[in-house]
Amino acid sequence: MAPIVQEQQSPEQDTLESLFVVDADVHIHEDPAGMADYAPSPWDVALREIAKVPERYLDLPGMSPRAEYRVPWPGGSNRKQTVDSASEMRSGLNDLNVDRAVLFPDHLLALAMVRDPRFAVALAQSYNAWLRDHWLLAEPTLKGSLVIAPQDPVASAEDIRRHAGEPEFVCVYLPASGVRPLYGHHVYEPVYEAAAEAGLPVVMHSVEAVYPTFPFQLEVFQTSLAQHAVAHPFSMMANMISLLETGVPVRYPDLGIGIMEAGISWVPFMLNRLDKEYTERRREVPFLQERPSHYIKRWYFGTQPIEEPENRGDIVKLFELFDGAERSMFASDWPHHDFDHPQYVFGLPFSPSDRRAIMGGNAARFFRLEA
Amino acid sequence: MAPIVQEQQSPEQDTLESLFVVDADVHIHEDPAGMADYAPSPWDVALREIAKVPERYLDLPGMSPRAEYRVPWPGGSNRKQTVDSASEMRSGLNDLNVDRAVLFPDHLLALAMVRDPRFAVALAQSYNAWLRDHWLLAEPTLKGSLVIAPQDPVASAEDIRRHAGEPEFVCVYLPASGVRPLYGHHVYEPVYEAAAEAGLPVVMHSVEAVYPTFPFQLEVFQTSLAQHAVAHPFSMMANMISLLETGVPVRYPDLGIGIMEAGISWVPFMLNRLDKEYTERRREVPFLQERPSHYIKRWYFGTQPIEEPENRGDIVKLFELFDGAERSMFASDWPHHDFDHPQYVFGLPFSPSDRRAIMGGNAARFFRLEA
Amino acid sequence: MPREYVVARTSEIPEGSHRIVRVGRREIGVFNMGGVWHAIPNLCPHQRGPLCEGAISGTLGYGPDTDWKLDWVHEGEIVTCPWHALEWHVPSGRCLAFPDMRLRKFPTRVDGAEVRVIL
Amino acid sequence: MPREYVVARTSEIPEGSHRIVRVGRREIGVFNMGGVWHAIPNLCPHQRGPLCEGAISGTLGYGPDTDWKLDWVHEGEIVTCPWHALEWHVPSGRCLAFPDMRLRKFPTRVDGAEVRVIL
Repeated sequence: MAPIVQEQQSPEQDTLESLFVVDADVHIHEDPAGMADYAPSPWDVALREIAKVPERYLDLPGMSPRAEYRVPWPGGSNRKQTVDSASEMRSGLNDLNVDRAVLFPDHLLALAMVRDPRFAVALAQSYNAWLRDHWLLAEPTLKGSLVIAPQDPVASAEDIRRHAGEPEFVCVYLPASGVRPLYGHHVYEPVYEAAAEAGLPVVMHSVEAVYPTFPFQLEVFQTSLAQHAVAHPFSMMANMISLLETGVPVRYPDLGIGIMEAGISWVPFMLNRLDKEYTERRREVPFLQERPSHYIKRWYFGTQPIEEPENRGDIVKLFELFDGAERSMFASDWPHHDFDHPQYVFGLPFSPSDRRAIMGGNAARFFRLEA
Repeated sequence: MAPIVQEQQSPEQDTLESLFVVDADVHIHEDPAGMADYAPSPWDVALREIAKVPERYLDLPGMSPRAEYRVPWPGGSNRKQTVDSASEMRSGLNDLNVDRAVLFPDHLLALAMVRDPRFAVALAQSYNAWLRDHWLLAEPTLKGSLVIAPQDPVASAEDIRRHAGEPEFVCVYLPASGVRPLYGHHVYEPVYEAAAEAGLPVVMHSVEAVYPTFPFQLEVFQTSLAQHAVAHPFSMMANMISLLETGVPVRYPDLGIGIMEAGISWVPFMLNRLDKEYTERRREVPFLQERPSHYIKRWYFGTQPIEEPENRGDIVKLFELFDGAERSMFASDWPHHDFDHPQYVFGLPFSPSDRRAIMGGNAARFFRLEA
Repeated sequence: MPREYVVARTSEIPEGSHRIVRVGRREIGVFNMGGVWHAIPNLCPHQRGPLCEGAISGTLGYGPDTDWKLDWVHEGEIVTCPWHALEWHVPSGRCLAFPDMRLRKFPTRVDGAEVRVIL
Repeated sequence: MPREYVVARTSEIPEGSHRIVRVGRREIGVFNMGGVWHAIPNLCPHQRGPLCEGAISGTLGYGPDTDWKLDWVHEGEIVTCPWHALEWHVPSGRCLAFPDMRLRKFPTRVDGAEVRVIL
């Protein structure tokens, strides 16, 4: 596929407005009643019941299990942090100068924690069909991530195959918060087979949750600052290690692997730490034909929440430590509480060509987007 | 205190042999029968009973609780990985060109997982007295870390005060593997008070363990490569965050804080991640007068297991990202399986003055060693 | 040469409220805090979010000002940026998280029933 | 100009064993692997550990050589450095973890009852 960002005469002249910007991670808000129209009986009845419940941010009893025990002080952000329609999303993204965006769910971020596997599958399947009809077909600049229910990898593989030909979907979404076993386990083989067959990369994305415990007990902390600091990155590290220790990237060499919403400053740590362990413990992963970092350097990483060091040059150093300029994809996480405005990443001291890759080119390659 | 490494005319001429090398983390092997002589009744009886049990590496039933389920393939390292006397340690360190070393335990790395708090206290107290008499007084180039039993912070504080005047001890050791609650919790206040009063820094050090689960369930992984990759760093990150979220460094501004055996590549991640969270969640940690990274940049870090990137310059970049040249201390972890020979850290492309600081100067300052 | 602009009538911004006004190309937040007027740019120095669209509240303090005890402080004086929840103390212009960051403050003057901002 | 050094009598290093010999300032590991002789430096290229003091064993393979199945391979041909457990395949000099790392191999020759290494 030809790169969609053509070389210009003066890339130094790029502005956020002129650049092709892909946003690798934005979130839509599910409408349980709308999804009910796509759910098989009796799950449609459950979804209509859920639609009656007053919603809270990322916390909908019956659909996104979550335990939240923050003290309710007054104040804080008063911004609407949900987007309910394709047109509302398009309008919000216009304000951010985003040209293309990949949609992830809100409540279904917690899908792996749903206890009834049949309900989990029904949620995933009805979401995917509803997403396609109400968002992706409505607004072609929005692309879909096809959610799977890790509780039933076989049914999930069937759903991947069902949508495989639809250009509206650009990746398979593996919900990571609370997933057991981790995504390297052999039970997920059908999912990787189907994704590889469909030519769709897989993308892992977590969410903060206190219970159930994965991959650590977040209730050991007293503050959301502490919990949220590790919730996403630890989940991504645990699943990254899991994929490597069972050789998923070896068995599926053409399968793209992406990681969202964990920032990037932990990636050099993982590369170096795993390579060091590998020196001593290669026998445990004899299928690796190269050191672990060589595999991870083929993965793609959403930038959000992008780190904000006092010295912005530190970000460039961090990118250099994992070849991030070739593998990082701007992501805003719009409209969530900790979304990143593209202006910040755009303004970091990257070279013009690295900037263009990070703001759009890498994502276009990873998701096989057309301009 | 004057720096103990005096400026030389040609620091470029430093060799490992000529340099003053402090090893911030080496491990001695406990002798339960020897410790029994220092234990109050009836714990002396228990220690003599333990002394009858055939030992395994870091796994002594009754003293260092651990679950180990590795497949026993033939081969692997055949080196002796325990040191049983001060003279054996001095001889091993001579081969490594180490001038001064800080001693940490073997089995008592797992002390926080001992279930009976009275036994835990007896182990800590008898270890400290035995360590002083049999190691520290025998070989003055070896310095002690005074282990505490987190199961009883009040008794631990008493033991710190008991040894406070003894120059043989240069820090208080907080065993981190399996500790509940994390070290930021207010129950540990007596320990920090006593350590600050004694002018001793506190040092956290973890160990790999599968059960009990802290701060994550390591049984989610199938390989030791995976478990060991995160066991130490996740434990250190969890406790680092815990200390910050409750303001320990604010309440004890003069208390030195050190971290061992987790490598250094995760430190830039923590700095940047916590600062980012702080932007949004300062209210939860209103006692912080500065951003979290400013506190962490005053902590000290043992280098072992030092990362070994393909491009050794990456290490220098990693150090730059957390002011590591001023705060890192060479540590070998001798004689454990993943010990680092000082030649590697010495040979990294640091400036001569940074090299001297990392190989000895920083540790001399942190532990208040004299030349 | 500084100039005074009439931005509102006092009755339009009762005590405890604020509004965003436009002066030329500038958006300015005008706050009536217990009868004391403050004017700041509607632009968060952190990432240029629309600061003055944020909620007004107090916040949690714990430091030299509160005798090192947890306390609810600055009631009615804190504006929180709707973008990333960074807190600002409007009377002093101080950023609570990052002491090195300050808001620009425009002088105000009340003339009869008119609130004026000096730019 | 290469030179041959007598380093041992064949009877001193039975099949399946090895020993470390000194030639000038060099320490060399001499291995008798099923009647085939190998000589390598007693120095691990990783961090200069005393490689030839390590244990001899087989190891776990899983790749193109084992038809992508887990298998116990190279029995008696792997030496593991006692320092950091890095595995080396003595006959080929290959590092199992890092394919770009190789051991130097010295030619050997058996002359009657004498094992000779050519340096």
